Amino acid sequence: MASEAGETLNISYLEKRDGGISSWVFSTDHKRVAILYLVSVLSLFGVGALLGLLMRLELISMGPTIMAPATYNSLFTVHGVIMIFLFIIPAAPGVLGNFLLPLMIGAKDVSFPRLNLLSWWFYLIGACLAAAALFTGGGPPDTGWTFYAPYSLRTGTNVTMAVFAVFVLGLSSILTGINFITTVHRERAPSMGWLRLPLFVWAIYSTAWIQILATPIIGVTLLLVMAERLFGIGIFDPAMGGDPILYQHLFWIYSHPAVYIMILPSLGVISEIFPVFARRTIFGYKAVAYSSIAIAGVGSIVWGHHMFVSGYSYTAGVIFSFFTFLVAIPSAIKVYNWVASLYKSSVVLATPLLYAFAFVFLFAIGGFSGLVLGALSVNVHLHDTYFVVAHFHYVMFGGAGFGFFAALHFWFPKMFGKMYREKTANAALALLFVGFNALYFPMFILGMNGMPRRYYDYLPQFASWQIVSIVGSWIFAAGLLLMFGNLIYALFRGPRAPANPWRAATLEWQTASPPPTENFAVIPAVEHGPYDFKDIR
Amino acid sequence: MEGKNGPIRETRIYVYLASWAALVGLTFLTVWVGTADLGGVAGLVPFVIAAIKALLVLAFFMHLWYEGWLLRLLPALAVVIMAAIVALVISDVAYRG
Amino acid sequence: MTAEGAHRDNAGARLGMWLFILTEFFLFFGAVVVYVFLRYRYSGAFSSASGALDLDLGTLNTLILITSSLTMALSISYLRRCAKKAAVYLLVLTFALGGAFLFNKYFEWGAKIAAGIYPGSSSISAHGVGEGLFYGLYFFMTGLHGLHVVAGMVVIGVMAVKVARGSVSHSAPVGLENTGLYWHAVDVVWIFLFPLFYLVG
Amino acid sequence: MFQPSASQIGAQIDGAFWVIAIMCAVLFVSIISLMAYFTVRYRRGRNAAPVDIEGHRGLETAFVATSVVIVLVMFYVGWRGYKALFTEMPEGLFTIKATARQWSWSFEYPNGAVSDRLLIPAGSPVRVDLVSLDIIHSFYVPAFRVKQDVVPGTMRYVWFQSDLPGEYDLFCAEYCGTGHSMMVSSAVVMDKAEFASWLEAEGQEKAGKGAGRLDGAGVFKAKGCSGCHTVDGSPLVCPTLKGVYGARVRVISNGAVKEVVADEAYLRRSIFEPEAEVVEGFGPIMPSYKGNITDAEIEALAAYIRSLK
Ligand code: HEA
Ligand code: HEA
Ligand code: HEC
Ligand code: CUA
Ligand SMILES: [Cu+2]
Repeated sequence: MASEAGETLNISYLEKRDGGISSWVFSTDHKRVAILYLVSVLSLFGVGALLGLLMRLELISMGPTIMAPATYNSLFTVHGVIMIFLFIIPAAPGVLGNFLLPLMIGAKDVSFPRLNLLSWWFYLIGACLAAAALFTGGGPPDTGWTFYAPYSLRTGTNVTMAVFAVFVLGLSSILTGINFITTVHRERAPSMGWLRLPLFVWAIYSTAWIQILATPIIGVTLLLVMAERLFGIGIFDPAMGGDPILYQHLFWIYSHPAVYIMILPSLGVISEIFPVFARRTIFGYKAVAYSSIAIAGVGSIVWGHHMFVSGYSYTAGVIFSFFTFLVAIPSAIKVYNWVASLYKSSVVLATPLLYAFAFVFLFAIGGFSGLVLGALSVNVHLHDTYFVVAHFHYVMFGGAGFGFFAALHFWFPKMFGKMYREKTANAALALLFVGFNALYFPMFILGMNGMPRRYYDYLPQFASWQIVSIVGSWIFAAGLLLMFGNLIYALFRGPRAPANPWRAATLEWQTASPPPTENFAVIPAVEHGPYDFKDIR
Repeated sequence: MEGKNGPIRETRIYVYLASWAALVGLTFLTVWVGTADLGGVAGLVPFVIAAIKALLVLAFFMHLWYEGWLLRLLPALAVVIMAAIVALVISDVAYRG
Repeated sequence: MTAEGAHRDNAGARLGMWLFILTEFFLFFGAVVVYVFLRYRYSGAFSSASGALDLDLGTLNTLILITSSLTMALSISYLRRCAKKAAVYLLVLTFALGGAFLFNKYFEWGAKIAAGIYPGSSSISAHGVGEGLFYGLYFFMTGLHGLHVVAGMVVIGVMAVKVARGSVSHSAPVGLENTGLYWHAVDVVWIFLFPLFYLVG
Repeated sequence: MFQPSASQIGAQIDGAFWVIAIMCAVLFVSIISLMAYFTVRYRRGRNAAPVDIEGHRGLETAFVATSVVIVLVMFYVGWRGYKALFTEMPEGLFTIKATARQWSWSFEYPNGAVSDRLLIPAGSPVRVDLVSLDIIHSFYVPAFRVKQDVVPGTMRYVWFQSDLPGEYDLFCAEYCGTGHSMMVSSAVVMDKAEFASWLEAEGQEKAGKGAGRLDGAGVFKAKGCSGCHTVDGSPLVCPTLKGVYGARVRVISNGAVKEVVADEAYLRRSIFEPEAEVVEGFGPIMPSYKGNITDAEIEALAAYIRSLK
């Protein structure tokens, strides 16, 4: 028995050979499910990014450039739906959560491995339905990713199927959430107390709560939209006495918390990276851990800040603005504590840390612009302008996206057992960083000058900044290609990575790279906190 | 710590029967209250009764009475969040000018 | 210890089930938000529309579901005591009560539809906007609940077979216990739907 | 960086913006420079022996406390202008009714004058009542810093005062379908006297026309037909109306394709029940004008469309 176990342990989860593709798409191994997510999520990111590039290209000159207005409208709708529901929401839990959570808490797998696989299948079905929506019915939806009623009830495009696709993706997200909460409660290694959990686990745990508590609301909202379109029950339709603002409430009750589904895991990633490369413990572990819960909690009562000019009540506006400002505080705590963790440290400037720095820079700009938008009277001017577009690309891409890239560079050696070229990765980061700011910073200025979003065409005064932004998108594209190229090259040609290349202290580094199917030979004993580097300085 | 592993403690059959009887009784009560004209806050009474009935089901049929803190916390958490959301939505409808 | 089923975590399974039930509650809660919002605006229309629903049938259905919860709970009790046969009979009874509930609903809906009260009908606008919305929501929420009853019945049917075959037994009752939890949750939802629609002042 | 504000509330909103933006900028610069400083000061080569500082209660409390103060200031600063916009509108303002539809605006004055641009007098506050005929649009004049969604089924309003004569862009800021980016008009602030004479002339013209014959081209603009239909032969999302009259048109009616002759009755049907016969190749998005258009206006439109050869 012992020798047999020893033998399987030499075989990594990647190499375990038992029958081609079906050993992947029907695998219940959390690490394989994570790779399934990685491949599907990145493919869809590629598609969404290409659409973004096309949109930019259309705006290179005034008037029609390369497409008709209806095409442009479908483009930003599909871009938004892909980036939100098919890329950034599933990316962090699906890839990082699945791969790391059991490893980090010293478990063999998640609590419900088969459910886990099922949630990937739901993801796949949702993606297929979304793709089908482009070619059936009245063609690709043109409502914006927000599906605002009553336009979404009237348009002839295939909103019904797109909405159903999002519903199925919601199911996938819920199953992941249920799995992770149960896993954190039930599968921790015996000596893994709550306050020894890595901060990424805290972040994923909080995320999972949002996933299960908020997602059902969008589920029922989308069912209502379908019922409206199919049977005309009238709830959101002013012509029948319904209220379109009610739709907005329901949509944002989910979709604001959803932005924290996107960002929380990335905040967790950064909380892992900082101490490892500062070679010292994190400053204020408890504050960082509990602030994740606080973001999840307060984040569920601020949704109305998307509706300041929707025509809802003045009272509601004031209350929602107030809570919106409160929710910035837990984020602030995290940023302060990261910076404080560099004090009296011993900084190793490795690639993951550089990506983490970029994250802090971009997320702070994004977060601060969120505060500007949260201020009532300022929002009246800036709502639905390019300022908002800039804000959410900074937080979603500069924040959540760069956090994901940082995570890829941090855990790449663990996931694939290969090392990438740090120099190339750093060069890619430089391109990404410059490109990103050139691409999105001009949008702040456009917005301040009143350029509305979702505009196929624009007035002459906006032209120059649009051009800067478009050139930025090309620099950015070059950076992305270089970054992914470097990683893909390393996947096949990179040198072998050791078990613990960064000399980190969390459990996932205590097993081989890549980890064996069983994760650990014996369930590890946890003798110290996650950021105790005393023995491995 | 958070709920014992293994099967939970046995619920006596008479507890089930008593809960059932209470639920039936409350159903008739709520119909009576709902159709009688009590005025004032009467509109809320059926919901108070519904909450009591739900608690009975949760506590005995669903065994929460015998569970650890974590599972008992869940419905409480749900109620708090739901109340907050409803309050915020009402802060809109009730004050539309 | 390597095989997947080798370690069985009952408390984990229960926690997972409870989390799932929580999401079900929030699903219906979303519709309740709609209800609260619209009732606030159309309180008069809501109460007059509610008056037109069949209270007797609604009450009967409430009693049926409550009773089915009892038979469900008893079935688990008997299974625990190794009374396999009684457990199966009680499951069949639960299934039948679920069927009776749907049967009544079918008649209730049928009567409304025959009277021209359904979303998109030509005569519903004659009832005024508030009432139209009330019925729209009524059909949506009871329909969604009905789907959950159907799903519950399917699972109960499967469980009855599994208990009869012995793959769910007194030593491994988790499957049945979780089915029970789900069924009771469907009952709890109805306990709230009943006053929401049938007992509006 | 801002286009200068041309309204009174605009100045206040810009003020709030800069207060918040500068607070953010200061925080941002301090955080980033501190991060950079620590990175350089404590880099591996210079400080090989890190110290494990687990936290500092006083410092952490101070972080939270100052953050709370900062965000509360921001909240308050932002609130003031919103309060002015939504609760401090003076009574009895000069009121203009703005009607939004896919994809055009029209503005109606108390004396019956109608315009597709918003003309207002400088130096006195005006109120604009907002109604939508179809879906949600949003009234947005960046130079005034005001925006308000126009929600069908209810009436919303905005109010503002501009002291700076000039012509400013007016946008639809809520996505409303294919023509969203074309739903652009302008707000013209006029000298008071100039405005008064324009208003009077326009009102009289309208009254005079009401008695006599309507100008079809005017109705075509005022009713928003021009928001969708061109008259120069280039179809956009909607068929062009050039040369329609008398032509044979393939339409889809109850799911079946048939051919009809575009006579006056057809025009009428198109305007009253556009969804009954939908021109092949186009979506059923034209709103019904039933109850929203007079017989005289229809006749004027028909004459106008007939003239579009
Ligand atoms: C990852 C996603 C993400 C994240 C994390 C956030 C975070 C925040 N967002 Fe954002 N937001 C979006 C995604 C996100 N948002 C999207 C997608 C939209 C548009 C949707 C659409 O309409 O299509 C949007 C729109 C949006 C609006 C509506 C704009 C409009 O349409 O009018 C508002 C308004 O309040 C807002 C506010 C905020 C605030 C206050 C935060 C805060 O949580 C930010 C907190 C962070 C910081 C404050 C920075 C870090 C802190 C420090 C550096 C320390 C110092 C700080 C202090 C002392 C305060 N967001
Ligand atoms: C995570 C979310 C995310 C991300 C990453 C992006 C990425 C990009 N987005 Fe964004 N965007 C949204 C989410 C996101 N977007 C949302 C939610 C909306 C709102 C939609 C709505 O209004 O409804 C929006 C809207 C939006 C608009 C506004 C449209 C309008 O209002 O008129 C624009 C305009 O330029 C834009 C541009 C871009 C660009 C240029 C990128 C670029 O960063 C893309 C960069 C990509 C490339 C440069 C391509 C090259 C790279 C590859 C092909 C990668 C190869 C892939 C692999 C190897 C895997 N997006
Ligand atoms: C929201 C956009 C919109 C507006 C506003 C609009 N229309 Fe249309 N109209 C359409 C579309 C789309 C069609 C083609 C589909 C159809 O027949 O319904 C159409 C079709 C027509 C036709 C038939 C054209 C043909 O080629 O046979 C006529 C005539 C017409 N409209 C007249 C008008 C008039 C007059 C007005 C204003 C009073 C008006 N429309 C306003 C969108 C619009
Ligand atoms: Cu009207 Cu956008
Ligand atoms: Cu938000």
